[in-house]
Amino acid sequence: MTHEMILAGFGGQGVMVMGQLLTYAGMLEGAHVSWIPSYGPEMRGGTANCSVIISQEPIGSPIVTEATAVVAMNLPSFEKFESSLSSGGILVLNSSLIDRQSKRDDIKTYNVPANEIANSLGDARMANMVALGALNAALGYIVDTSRIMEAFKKIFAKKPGIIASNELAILAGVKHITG
Amino acid sequence: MTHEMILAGFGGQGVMVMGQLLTYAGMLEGAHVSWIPSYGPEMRGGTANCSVIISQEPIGSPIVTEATAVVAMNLPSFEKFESSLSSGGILVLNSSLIDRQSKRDDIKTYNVPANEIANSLGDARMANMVALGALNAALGYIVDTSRIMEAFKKIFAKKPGIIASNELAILAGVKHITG
Amino acid sequence: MNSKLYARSESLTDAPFHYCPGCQHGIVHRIIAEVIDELGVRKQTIGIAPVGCSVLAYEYFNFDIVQASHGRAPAVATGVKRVCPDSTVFTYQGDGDLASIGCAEVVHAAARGERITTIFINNAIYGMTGGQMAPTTLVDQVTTTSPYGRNVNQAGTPLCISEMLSTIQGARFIARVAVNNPSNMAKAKAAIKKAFQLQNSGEGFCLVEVLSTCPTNWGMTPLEAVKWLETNMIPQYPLGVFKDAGGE
Amino acid sequence: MNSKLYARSESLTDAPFHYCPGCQHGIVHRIIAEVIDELGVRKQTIGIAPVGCSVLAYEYFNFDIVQASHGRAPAVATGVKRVCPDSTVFTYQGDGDLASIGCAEVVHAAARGERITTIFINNAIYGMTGGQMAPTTLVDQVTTTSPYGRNVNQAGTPLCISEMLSTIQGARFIARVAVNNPSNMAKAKAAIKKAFQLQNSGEGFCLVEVLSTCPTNWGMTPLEAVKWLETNMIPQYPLGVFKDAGGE
Amino acid sequence: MSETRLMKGNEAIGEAAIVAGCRYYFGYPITPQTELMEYMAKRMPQIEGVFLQAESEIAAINMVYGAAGAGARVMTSSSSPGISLKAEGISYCAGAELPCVIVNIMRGGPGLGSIQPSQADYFQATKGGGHGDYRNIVLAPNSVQEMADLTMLSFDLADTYRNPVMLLGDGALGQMMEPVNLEERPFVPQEKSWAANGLGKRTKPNIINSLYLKPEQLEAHNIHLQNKYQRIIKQECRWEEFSVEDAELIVVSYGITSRIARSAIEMAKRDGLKVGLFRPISLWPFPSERLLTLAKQTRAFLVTELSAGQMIEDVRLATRQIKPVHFYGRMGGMMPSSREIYNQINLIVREKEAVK
Amino acid sequence: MSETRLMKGNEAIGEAAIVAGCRYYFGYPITPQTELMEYMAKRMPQIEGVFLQAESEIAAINMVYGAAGAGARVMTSSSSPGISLKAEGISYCAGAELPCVIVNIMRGGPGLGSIQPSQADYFQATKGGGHGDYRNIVLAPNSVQEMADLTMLSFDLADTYRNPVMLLGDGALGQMMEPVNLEERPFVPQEKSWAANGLGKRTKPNIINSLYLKPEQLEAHNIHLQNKYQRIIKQECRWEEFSVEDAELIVVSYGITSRIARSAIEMAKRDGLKVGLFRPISLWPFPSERLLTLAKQTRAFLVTELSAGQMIEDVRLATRQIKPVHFYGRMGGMMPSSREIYNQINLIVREKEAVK
Amino acid sequence: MPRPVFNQERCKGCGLCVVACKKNIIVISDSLNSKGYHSATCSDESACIGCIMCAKACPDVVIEIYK
Amino acid sequence: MPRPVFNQERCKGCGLCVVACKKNIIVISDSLNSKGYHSATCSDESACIGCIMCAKACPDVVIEIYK
Ligand SMILES: Cc1ncc(C[n+]2csc(CCOP(=O)(O)OP(=O)(O)O)c2C)c(N)n1
Ligand SMILES: Cc1ncc(C[n+]2csc(CCOP(=O)(O)OP(=O)(O)O)c2C)c(N)n1
Ligand code: SF4
Ligand code: SF4
Ligand code: SF4
Ligand code: SF4
Ligand code: SF4
Ligand code: SF4
Ligand SMILES: [Mg+2]
Ligand SMILES: [Mg+2]
Repeated sequence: MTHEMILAGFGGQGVMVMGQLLTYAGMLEGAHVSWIPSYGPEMRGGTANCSVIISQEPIGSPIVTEATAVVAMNLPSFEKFESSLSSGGILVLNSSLIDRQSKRDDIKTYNVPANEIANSLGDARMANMVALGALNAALGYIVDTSRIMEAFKKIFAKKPGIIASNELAILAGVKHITG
Repeated sequence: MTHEMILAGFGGQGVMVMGQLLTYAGMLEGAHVSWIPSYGPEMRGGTANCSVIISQEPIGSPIVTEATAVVAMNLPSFEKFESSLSSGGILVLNSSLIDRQSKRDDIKTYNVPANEIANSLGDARMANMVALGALNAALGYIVDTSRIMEAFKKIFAKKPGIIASNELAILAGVKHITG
Repeated sequence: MNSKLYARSESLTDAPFHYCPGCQHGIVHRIIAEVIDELGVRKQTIGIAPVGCSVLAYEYFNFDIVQASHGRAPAVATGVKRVCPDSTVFTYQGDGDLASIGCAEVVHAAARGERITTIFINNAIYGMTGGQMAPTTLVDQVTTTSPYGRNVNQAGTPLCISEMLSTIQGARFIARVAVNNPSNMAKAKAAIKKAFQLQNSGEGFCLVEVLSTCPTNWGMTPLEAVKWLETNMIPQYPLGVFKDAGGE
Repeated sequence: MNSKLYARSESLTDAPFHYCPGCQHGIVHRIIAEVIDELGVRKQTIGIAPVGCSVLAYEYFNFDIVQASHGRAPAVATGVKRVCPDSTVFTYQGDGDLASIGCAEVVHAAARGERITTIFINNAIYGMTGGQMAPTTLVDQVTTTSPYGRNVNQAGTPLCISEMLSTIQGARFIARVAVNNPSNMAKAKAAIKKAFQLQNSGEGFCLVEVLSTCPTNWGMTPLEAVKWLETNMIPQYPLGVFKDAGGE
Repeated sequence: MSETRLMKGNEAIGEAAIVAGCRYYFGYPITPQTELMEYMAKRMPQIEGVFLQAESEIAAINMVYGAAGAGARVMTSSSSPGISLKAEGISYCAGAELPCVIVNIMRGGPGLGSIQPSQADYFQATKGGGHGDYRNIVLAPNSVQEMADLTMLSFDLADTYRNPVMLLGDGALGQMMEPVNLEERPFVPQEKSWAANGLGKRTKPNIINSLYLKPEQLEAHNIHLQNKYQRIIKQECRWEEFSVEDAELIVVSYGITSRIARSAIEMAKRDGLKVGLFRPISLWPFPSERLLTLAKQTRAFLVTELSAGQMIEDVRLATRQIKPVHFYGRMGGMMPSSREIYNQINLIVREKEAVK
Repeated sequence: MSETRLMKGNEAIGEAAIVAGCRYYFGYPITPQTELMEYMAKRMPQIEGVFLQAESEIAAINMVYGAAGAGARVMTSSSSPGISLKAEGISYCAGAELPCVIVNIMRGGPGLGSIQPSQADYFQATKGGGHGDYRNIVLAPNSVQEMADLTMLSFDLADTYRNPVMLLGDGALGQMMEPVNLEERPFVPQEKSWAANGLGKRTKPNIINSLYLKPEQLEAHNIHLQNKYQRIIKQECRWEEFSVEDAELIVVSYGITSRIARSAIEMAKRDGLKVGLFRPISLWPFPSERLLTLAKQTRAFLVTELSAGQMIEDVRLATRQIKPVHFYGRMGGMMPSSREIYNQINLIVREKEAVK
Repeated sequence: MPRPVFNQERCKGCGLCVVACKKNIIVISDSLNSKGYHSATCSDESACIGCIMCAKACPDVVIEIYK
Repeated sequence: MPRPVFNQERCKGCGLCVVACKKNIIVISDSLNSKGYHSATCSDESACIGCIMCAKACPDVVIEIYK
């Protein structure tokens, strides 16, 4: 199985770190993984996105063009990447900021009010973690949630104070999907 | 017939101009001609030389390695280019500054006390013109002497005052050969 | 009711700037456009865009633009000006572009007394490439290539371009300005206007250094950035006219 | 009887210089060699040879030499010095090399306060390539690329490197000297010695500009050239110490 | 640190250089390689190495020249336009036979172009962007792990042959993160008796130089260089093959593109097509001999690059064109999908079938 | 001035440029091309043209970029190391499609090398010393007269295709004097509606640029360039042949070396050998098609260059190696004599005889 | 009566106009524009004195002042 | 007694030593050395005061002064 994902949002919404955590978690599970950011002109002020691949096979291009899953944290990202989803793919929408719905009927959409959930946990900046939890759950757990937390601890080794709250955010995202 | 000549001396002895005059004269006679200076490291302070080719056929390399004639205005030039003469070639030596003789017996040497002759005409700087006249005569007049003067007038158009004396120097060189 | 107290300059296109929120590149663009409008030289102006955040200047200015390679805008401007001696030619360059890689080109444009105007945006950092140290980065300032703060022993001290170029005879007018408040903005505009006017009257090389913010790479809000500029940059880079070689 | 009042320095090889008769490059070579001998640092010295008439410096100096590409000697010296921080590293550069193509490199070596010594031979011309205009060529001076005399409107005015570099904080010691007479020669040697001593005690960038003759390309006898230097170059390029940033 | 880490390609180069004993880095920022220099800015002070941001790419390569001349293991990096600026300096390093490592993380050109991945500097890297008859050893990784491995190899080859080595990646390899394992290796600093680092106990000065005023001497030096290059060609060709044995079509591709090609080939193999992959790892020396052998047993080649067609010339030269060499390239920062290449494979194979 | 004059090659280029309407020259001194810039320094002020000695080769090419962008006919010149420094700027000119003429009077390399004649910058000139997929038109004269003629042609081609043109000579051609005839030609300045010279009566600004941030756009621009290059390949191949019709061996050689080769061939023909000469005049586009035709009728080629073997790759590519391609080169400023090449011809022919 | 007009789609919510206005009548709105920025707007046009300070402070030329 | 020793083969006859010698005892000889230069020499060694001015003036390090 190969998961080819695009995670997109405004610069500042934390989509890069979201992708890195997922990639790291995949690596910890022993899968082939790759992460690559868009580093194009849209970086400044505009939208940012990254491609994440987690696969049982060696990875060809790290750049995802036909995605099995897309996370859109804002409207421009939704508009840009909706068409990149392959048939049967999964779309996680940050419904806090996106009031539209996909017109495609060959994909499965999950509306996650990520900002609101994060806000309710005390910090709107954790919306990305909510979305990450939701994505992983929506995909039927590409990685074990505990792996994400392990990755989190590695990447944010210097900020142990934020671990607990982010774990809650991830779990809230999972819960939003699993109900 | 192809004349491939090397004219060599100290920087300042005027071997470049000597070569250019001969080349120009050849051009005026409708021959194929080329002139090329050495522009190597020896330029500064050391010896200078140029290759002149005057030919009835199109010219290949402008750089002469097997010369039909060599003019050596000083000792280092003599030492450097004696061996470049092909068999049967002609060597014009400025005997004012070179007190040696070639040991080769397959060439023909003309000793020309160019500095002394020029001095006797009032200007030691015309030694090159003396040598030029001698060379042309020694080669049985590759060009008509008047062509050299025509060339001289073109090249030194801005210094008409020096024409007459230089003509004398050239003729003195011719005379030294023809006796 | 339809007349305007303040309207967008003709010398600006409609394209929205891509600059980060609060970045003062936009303010300087606006001032340049106003000056060119006021001098009535838009149709004879040729701008030289650098490599840096303002690389896309050609999308924003409503006159001819030549995009130059990194640092070489003064050389490109020289080529343009020699072909179009009656035009108004200016370069717009950042501190990486002008003070680092393009140092020789600006020194020699000044030495030639090249009749061009240079607007030099000193934001003490490489904006476009994501916040590396510039020659103008302050001592101890943290950037991505001076992560422990600019270390004098290792990376030297800030290069004061206006002071340096003022020693050059061919430099006609050199000033350093800031756009951090209305009064400085007025001075900035006056200096820039003068730098263009002198060019148009055939006098030598003119340069206006503008201290500018980079909220993004300084890691500050736009307002914090203005404050930081006032507290840290202006003391290191005093404002004023450094050279005005004219007799007037 | 065999002892010498004046003997060839150990820091010079036996090779005869290729310089033209009367060219002062040779005098400066001699002084540098003497200074290095006197400081006892020959075995730790690494010289950087430029592209210019002194490109063959590696044949004349009796210590390690790195031949650099045209103008980049200060960058090469930086690489060497960073690897060998306890060595004595100097560049020897002409005015084409340092003031023209290598302008950015010397400015930035100074700005970094790079612990190197630069000997800058200003002979107002490109010697090696046969007498073209240098940035330091005087106004109206005839060269092969200013055949009608250096035209201010077209080619600008002489670049005063010592004055310019003195504005840079990282520059520790900047002086301009000449070797046209015994007294100036003594001052030149003192300045060069100081520039090496400061380096060896770990202080910043030091540069000594030496006004020098190029009889060949100036079209003069060696003696005329010395006179011309006195009458024309020294007024344009005043001698003296321009910067001595030390406390002592 | 034999632990597996998730690193960007640019960072992996940096850490690998440090493992290989590199303690001197001189560079100038440019996207998409900047992370490498930023990594060095962080790491070098921690290990008493030297990180220096030069005033320009030209200054950087000349600092490298100086540091290499003084005997150090030294590196610089840049991306396409910055590498062009280094051309003269690289030619000097080659001429003076200075070991050094130059990294080019290629982006779209020509001119300012874009900052997206590209492979359009192949000619520049392998045929010499600078003047004169010289060659860099050019290594082309295709994964973050290989970015690290080939960086270490680069330093060794540079020292072994006293020659510049260029590590040729692209924006995608530089920016992407993959797991990477950086095994500590004992670094034995080589004695460089030729280095200009002060006479010390020597009596004969060491001279670093590429000037030979007499043409006879410069020709002799060039012959010496050419002999060295021949030795390198004999000893240092590197490549990877994938199911070429019975392939009727061999895709030739390097760097990031070779991964995409491999995915495409796997798709084609699932369809039963006989397709293989030949991936040059050393672009210079180019593994020509092996490719000629393969040419004799396959029916055609498909070269795919992120360029208008540059490596294809070396493939044509190597195979003596005894078999058709097809081409598929993307330019300006565009990357082909594996499906695109798969389609190309199909086109060629079907054409062949038609001819049969 | 249709009078025949004796001129140095360097000077002939200068005068020819002026005849062709060039009024802007930016350069930096370097042997062996300096006479060209010195000539311009003298002549330009006489005709109200602009001569400017730039502070460096980099500044010079960027001045050219500016002047060409403003619509002028403009030239720069240098020799090998200086051309390396122009690599980035040339790539920019190509990317922004600016017509300009760049002269390289080659000298020995690599590095500082020497100032003697060489042809070792062939790769740099024809495959692109700079980054990205671009091509210069490269013309290689072999006499002072042709220095002049091809200079004029260069300006026309540059304008016609909006492309940089490189005139590739060597130290010998630059330094030597030969008769040259410079016919005045009426110069009709071309209207360049794209030039950035001030809006004037236009309403839409003209932009000179090589940046295309979106890869789709940069790819489209590259495709546009490649199409142009294909057009140039079709229309602008130039070469000269000498007794190739029945030749059993064809010597391929350009520039100064082709003259020496021709002398050698004439010696060989006097011996009754069937030898011909193929001289590419345009090195890019390389006259491949014609060479392939010749490959079908001759028995072997001998490439001779002042390099370790660079053009030989294009000969191999062109001829698909259906016939053996031999090589004879000199390096570092050495020039072969015609006898040396004659000997090579004999060796090859005799070997062939032996095989017969 | 002077009236500031904000081209809200251009606004990046930097807040520089807010501090520039001596009348304190510029506020950053809650809603996001299509670029994701909270754009500035005038809370009380009637208080505007047409000093154009806001326009001059704005790096994005968002504001025009009508009279 | 001081004595200037000229390495005549190195001398280029530039004349700088001639003007440097306050004792006026250095002259340019008539004969050429192998490089073609008229080399300098001391016309009266006994008059030499060993001031080494000639040696310092010489660009070609031709002169050593023995004591
Ligand atoms: C030759 C070359 N080197 C490096 C770069 C990468 N680069 C782009 S912009 C830039 C620096 C920008 O900084 P600055 O000039 O200060 O402008 P700012 O973005 O701060 O306005 C650099 C190094 C390049 N494009 N070309
Ligand atoms: C890149 C490059 N450009 C140009 C040259 C040619 N060149 C050699 S020396 C020189 C200038 C020498 O003048 P200067 O630095 O003043 O030294 P001088 O000979 O006067 O002592 C030049 C331009 C070169 N070798 N390399
Ligand atoms: S990075 Fe800095 S300089 Fe560039 S646009 Fe953003 S704030 Fe302005
Ligand atoms: S050309 Fe000038 S600088 Fe060079 S050696 Fe001769 S006199 Fe000295
Ligand atoms: S014009 Fe003046 S008063 Fe009106 S909104 Fe702007 S700053 Fe405030
Ligand atoms: S200054 Fe301009 S961009 Fe900033 S908030 Fe005000 S209107 Fe918006
Ligand atoms: S040492 Fe003094 S006195 Fe003696 S020759 Fe030299 S200059 Fe004259
Ligand atoms: S100064 Fe030196 S080179 Fe000149 S004449 Fe005297 S001894 Fe000879
Ligand atoms: Mg900046
Ligand atoms: Mg000089």
